[in-house]
Amino acid sequence: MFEAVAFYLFAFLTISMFYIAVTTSQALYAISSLAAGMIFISAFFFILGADFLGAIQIVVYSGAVMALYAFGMMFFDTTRDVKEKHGNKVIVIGLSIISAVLIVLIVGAPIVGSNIEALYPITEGAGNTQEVGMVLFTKYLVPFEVAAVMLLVAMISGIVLAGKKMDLSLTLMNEQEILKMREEDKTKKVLS
Amino acid sequence: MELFLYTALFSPLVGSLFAALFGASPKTKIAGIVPSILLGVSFLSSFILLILVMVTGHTIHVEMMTWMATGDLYIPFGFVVDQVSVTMMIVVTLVSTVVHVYAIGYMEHDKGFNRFFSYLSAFVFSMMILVMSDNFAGLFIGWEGVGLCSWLLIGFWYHKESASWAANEAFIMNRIADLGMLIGIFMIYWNTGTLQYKEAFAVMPSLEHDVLTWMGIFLFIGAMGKSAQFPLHTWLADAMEGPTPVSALIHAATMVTAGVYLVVRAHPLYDLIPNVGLFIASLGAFVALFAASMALVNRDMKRVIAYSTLSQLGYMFAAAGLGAYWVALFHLMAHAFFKALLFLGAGNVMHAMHDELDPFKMGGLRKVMKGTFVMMTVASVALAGIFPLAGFFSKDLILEVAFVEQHYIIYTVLLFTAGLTAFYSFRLVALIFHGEDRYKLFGIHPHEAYKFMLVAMSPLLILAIIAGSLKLSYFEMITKLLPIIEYHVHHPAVYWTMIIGTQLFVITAIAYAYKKYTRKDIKVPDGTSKMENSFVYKLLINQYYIPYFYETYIIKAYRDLSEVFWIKVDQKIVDATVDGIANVFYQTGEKTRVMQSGNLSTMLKWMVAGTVVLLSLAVVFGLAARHSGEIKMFLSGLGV
Amino acid sequence: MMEIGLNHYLVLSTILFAIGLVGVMRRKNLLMLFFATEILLNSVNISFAAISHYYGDLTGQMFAFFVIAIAASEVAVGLGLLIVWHKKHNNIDLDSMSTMRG
Amino acid sequence: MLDHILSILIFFPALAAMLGFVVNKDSMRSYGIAVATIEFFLALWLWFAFDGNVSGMQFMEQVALVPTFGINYIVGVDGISLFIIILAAFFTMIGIASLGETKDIKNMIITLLFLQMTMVGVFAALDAIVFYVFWELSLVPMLYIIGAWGGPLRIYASVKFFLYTFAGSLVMLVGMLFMAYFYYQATGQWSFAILDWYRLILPESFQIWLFVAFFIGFAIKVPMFPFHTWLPYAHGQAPTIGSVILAAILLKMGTYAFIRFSLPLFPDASVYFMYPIAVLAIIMIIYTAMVAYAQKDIKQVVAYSSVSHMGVIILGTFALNVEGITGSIFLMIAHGVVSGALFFLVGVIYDRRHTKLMSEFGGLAHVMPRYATIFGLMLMAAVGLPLTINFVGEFLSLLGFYKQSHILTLLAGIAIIVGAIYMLAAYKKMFFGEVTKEENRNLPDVNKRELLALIPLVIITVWLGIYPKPLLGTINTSVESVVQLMHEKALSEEAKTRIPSLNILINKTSAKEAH
Repeated sequence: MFEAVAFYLFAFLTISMFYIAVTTSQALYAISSLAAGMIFISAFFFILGADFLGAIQIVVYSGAVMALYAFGMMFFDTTRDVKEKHGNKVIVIGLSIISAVLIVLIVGAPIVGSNIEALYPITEGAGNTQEVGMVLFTKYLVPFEVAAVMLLVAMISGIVLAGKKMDLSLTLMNEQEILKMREEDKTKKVLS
Repeated sequence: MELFLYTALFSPLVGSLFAALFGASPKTKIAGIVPSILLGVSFLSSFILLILVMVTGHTIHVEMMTWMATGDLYIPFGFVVDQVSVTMMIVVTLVSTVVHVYAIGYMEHDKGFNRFFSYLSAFVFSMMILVMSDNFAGLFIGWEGVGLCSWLLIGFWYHKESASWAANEAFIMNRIADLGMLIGIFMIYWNTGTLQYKEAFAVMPSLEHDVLTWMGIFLFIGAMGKSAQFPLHTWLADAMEGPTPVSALIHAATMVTAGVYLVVRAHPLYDLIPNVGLFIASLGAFVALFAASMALVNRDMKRVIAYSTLSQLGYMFAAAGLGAYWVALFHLMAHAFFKALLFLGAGNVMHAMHDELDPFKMGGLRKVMKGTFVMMTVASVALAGIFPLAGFFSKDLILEVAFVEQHYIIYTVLLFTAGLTAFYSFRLVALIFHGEDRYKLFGIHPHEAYKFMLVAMSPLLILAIIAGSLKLSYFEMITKLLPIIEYHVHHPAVYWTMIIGTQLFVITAIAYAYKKYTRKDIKVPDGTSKMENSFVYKLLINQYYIPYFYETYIIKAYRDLSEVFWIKVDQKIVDATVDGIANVFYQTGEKTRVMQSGNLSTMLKWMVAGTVVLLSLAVVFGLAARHSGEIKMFLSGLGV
Repeated sequence: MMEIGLNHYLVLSTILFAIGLVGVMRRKNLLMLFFATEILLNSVNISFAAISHYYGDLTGQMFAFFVIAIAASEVAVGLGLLIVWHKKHNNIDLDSMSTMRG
Repeated sequence: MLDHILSILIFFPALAAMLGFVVNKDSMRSYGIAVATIEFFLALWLWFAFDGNVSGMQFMEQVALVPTFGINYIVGVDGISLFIIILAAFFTMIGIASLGETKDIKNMIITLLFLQMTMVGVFAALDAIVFYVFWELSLVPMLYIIGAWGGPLRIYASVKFFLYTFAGSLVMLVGMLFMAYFYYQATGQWSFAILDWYRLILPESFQIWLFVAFFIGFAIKVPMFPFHTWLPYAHGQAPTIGSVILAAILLKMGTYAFIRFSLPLFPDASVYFMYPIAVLAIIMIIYTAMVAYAQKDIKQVVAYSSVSHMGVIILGTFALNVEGITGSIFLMIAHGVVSGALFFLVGVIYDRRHTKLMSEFGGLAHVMPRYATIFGLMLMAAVGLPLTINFVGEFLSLLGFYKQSHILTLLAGIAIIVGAIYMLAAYKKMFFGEVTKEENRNLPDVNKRELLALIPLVIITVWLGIYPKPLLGTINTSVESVVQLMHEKALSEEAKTRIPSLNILINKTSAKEAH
């Protein structure tokens, strides 16, 4: 009973948060609602007994990722309205729904069909974090290390990319200087 | 004996190759003399063989080497000298020797002198292969070989458009017939298992009648082409574009009679299928009349003689078709002599008249060209069939055959044609040699040909006179091979009435021709006289509009169809389809290139769409796999 | 209805995924696009966790971890690129990125 | 050395071509001639050492390439392929020897030598994959030859040539893979060796599908109507040497493959498809002959005439009896010689006037008598005059097919009429009449180098026309074994009756020997 109530509540919240995130024209609203949605998602993880995952979700998403986005947004002009595409909405929504339904069909059909839930009920209270740790550092050790390296690489690359010309400030430069700089960039053909 | 056989066969080839050596160099007499001598040698060898065959009755059969052998097929280069082939060998070598010697004088001023003799000797060689071969494939070699030489010689003066056209026409028309012959050969091979005359003919009586009939028809189609029988006759008249010695040798005496030779050679086959024989005879009679009618009005000396040749070939086929093979062969021989003589005489006249061919522009030439006059007259008399010249014996025999075999229609047609023959022959003689000297109007100074040319012609003259008297001895020889059929009109009264009646009829025709064409007031026709505007005249002078018909409805149609095939079908349909398929890919690329607009959000949309498609496929296949049994049942219910 | 089963989670995940796709397709601002991709990834994470739970196997959770790791690196690199782009062109509009035009 | 002669024949030109890169440009021609001559004499040696009474493969070599899938490098030669290999060596030799002023002659010779490798490889290969590799490789040098040394439309022509034939051979490759798979299913082990495949008897329905797959690959190569349109472009744009090799050798790959693959592997399907293919062949014969007649460009006339003659070869092949197949193999060689010579001859006049339009000529017989003579002789060979090489092949092919169908043979026989029409018309336009164009008045006659190429061809044309036995005997032996194999493998009653049994035949031949 509690589980159902919690599920429906968080489901409603998540959906509405994400809906705001993709529809609003204000960048700040978007990022705030996204962060909220992420936290609500972690609630599902807790409901499902994946405590560690839920914690990670909150730490990584709401903490790290959102902070990163927030920093990123500082570079841009967040106050002005985000330009929207005025394409065919029917196509957009239609395609999304169809593909989503299809995925469910594919993923869900065999499981539902063979009633897996009844066969393998999950055992509660065995200490999710412990279990996760056991699996992660044995069976998934190599992927785990690879993921670590990947994160390192991503971090470095993020720094390198964003850190270029950190010493220059567009706000402090005048128009001509900016234009000149852009010309030079063009001749260098970096990432154009 | 084989030595003589090989000498007779190969000395023309040696002559040809010898002359060919000088092909590129300027004209030398030697290039003409050596082949002539070699032909003389060939003639002598043939003559010795003739004597041998005549006296001993033996035939010679040699196999030089294998030509083709694969599977069941075995074709050697084999040669046979029997009564039939030796007759042909004599005719061929004799006439060609005469023509060679004659041509030394005739072609004297021609640039292509050396080349001419090379071709001419090559022709003789091919003809010898044709008549001497012991199998159908060898016959076909000669058959095509003479066709090739005929092409070369008709188109000898290749700078003339008409000559090269006529050469091509002759070759292609012959090819049409050759196809029939080839099919005939195939039939013989698959039904009898061999192409050797002897073995094939031995098997034939055991074959089905239908098969034999088709065999006979296809072989005869081959004969029709070479012998220019209707409807493949137009090339012969056009072939007169070639030098006159060529006309004498190829298109009068030898090559065109190859068809008759074939029918005679295949007599065991045609004996089994009298219906086809009757058809051949009827066609022969028809062609005899048909060609003679065209000769009546033609104003080209050589063409008149060509039509007369055609007409005489009709006679031969009539005889052969009725089963009187030896009569056909006899007429072939006699005809070769006097027709070659006639042509060579015409060649003299042409030379004298500077290649003028219209007899209406001649007249009175007997005063300057005595020798030629005598020869052409004798040849014409022989052709008309007046006693006691060669034509009388051979041609009357054919009439008798038709009468005795009770084919009265054929008989009547042939008899009437005999009258026509006499008329047009003497129309020619009268116009050329008698009457006013009309040539003076055109400022021509005619002169008699060289003496040696006349001397060279003399053997033909003699043979044209005496060949008929050889009938009995020839009969004795030839019937050792060919079926013995003696034709006697049993009632002497009927017999004599026939002979005398025919003679009278012919003589009347000659007299009428003389009367009509030796008048003083003959003018060169200019298309105004009443006769020239009559329907019949127009029909005849235009050769029944058959060449016109061929030109418009076959040649032009073929050309147009070819154009259509090339431009419309090949380029617009076949090639366009191929390019179209290539274009589908190309255009697809062009069209879908727009998708790659570079706009990320559009691309994202495409990505999602692609995902949807793939997912739907996955679902569909998943469902299909799960329900495959039911689907099968459903489909089988539908009867798929 | 009251018994929450795997299907419920899957449906939820589907809905979130659809929302994410809508975002991917309609957003023009590159930053907003990144938000949408985060939504997509999270929706999948829910499925993983749910299936892991009902399946009694931790593999699903492991996958979710790695997804999170990937999402994090993606954000890091993506934002870096975004900043570079913004410095050069002074906007982060999708329509301005058309050098891939075929 | 004789044990490896085939490998030497295949790879010697390729090695020589590699070395050719370092040879000095000025001495390249003599180097090329030397290599090609050695190759030709090696080919002659092969013939000399070849035992004409053995019907099977000789000089076999085997090297495993991918043992797991039964892919081996197997080469061997029998009476069917022997003469085509010699012809390939011969044409490369005289082709290089007669090369006139060509730009980039070094690269041309290297390309030709590589081409030679692929050609010999195709005809010697006895493993389907090796065959396929050489078959496809042969496209590449030809693509270069047309694309680099061709006329104004060369890119279009070469790409069309390449893609068209390539597309066809891909279908063939699928067929080969299926064939190998069936072999695997039947025997439990993989093999791509043709001789292994020969032993496999497939049900008729499988045969039909595989036959179609192979057919598409071969038919495009031949090229059969309606897949022939790449050929006129390729010939029209290719340089003389390219056309010569293309017509003389490359086209023969298709017809050769029919005899090597389609007939013995799928006897029932061959009988099943005999009539449709014969009808196609007849359309090909008559239709392309008519198209040839409408051409204005002498090279196109020869190109279309090639297609027309290939029709007769196909017909002979599908006669399915010894006479027909022997005839078609002989005609392959004959057509190679004759059409190769005709393309050479067209090249001669093109070198002088840089045009191939017949309307530009006329009366050439006055100016170039020797050229006219050789051209005339080759033309007569092309129209199939007896005692020339073509006649033997055409006669036997038609003779063989007559056994299968009378009416169709009659129709196919029209070849000898229509062939004469376009050839004579073309000859008349070019050589007869007066010299109308001023430029033609002083054209030099054929020179020594051109004679070097043409005289041997003339000699072969006449010699093999009069005495075809040395070839026919050897071919016959191998063909008999093929026919016998087909007869034994045939499943349906119809196929058994259509394909003659050799046992009866052997009795008959022994009776024949009494001659």
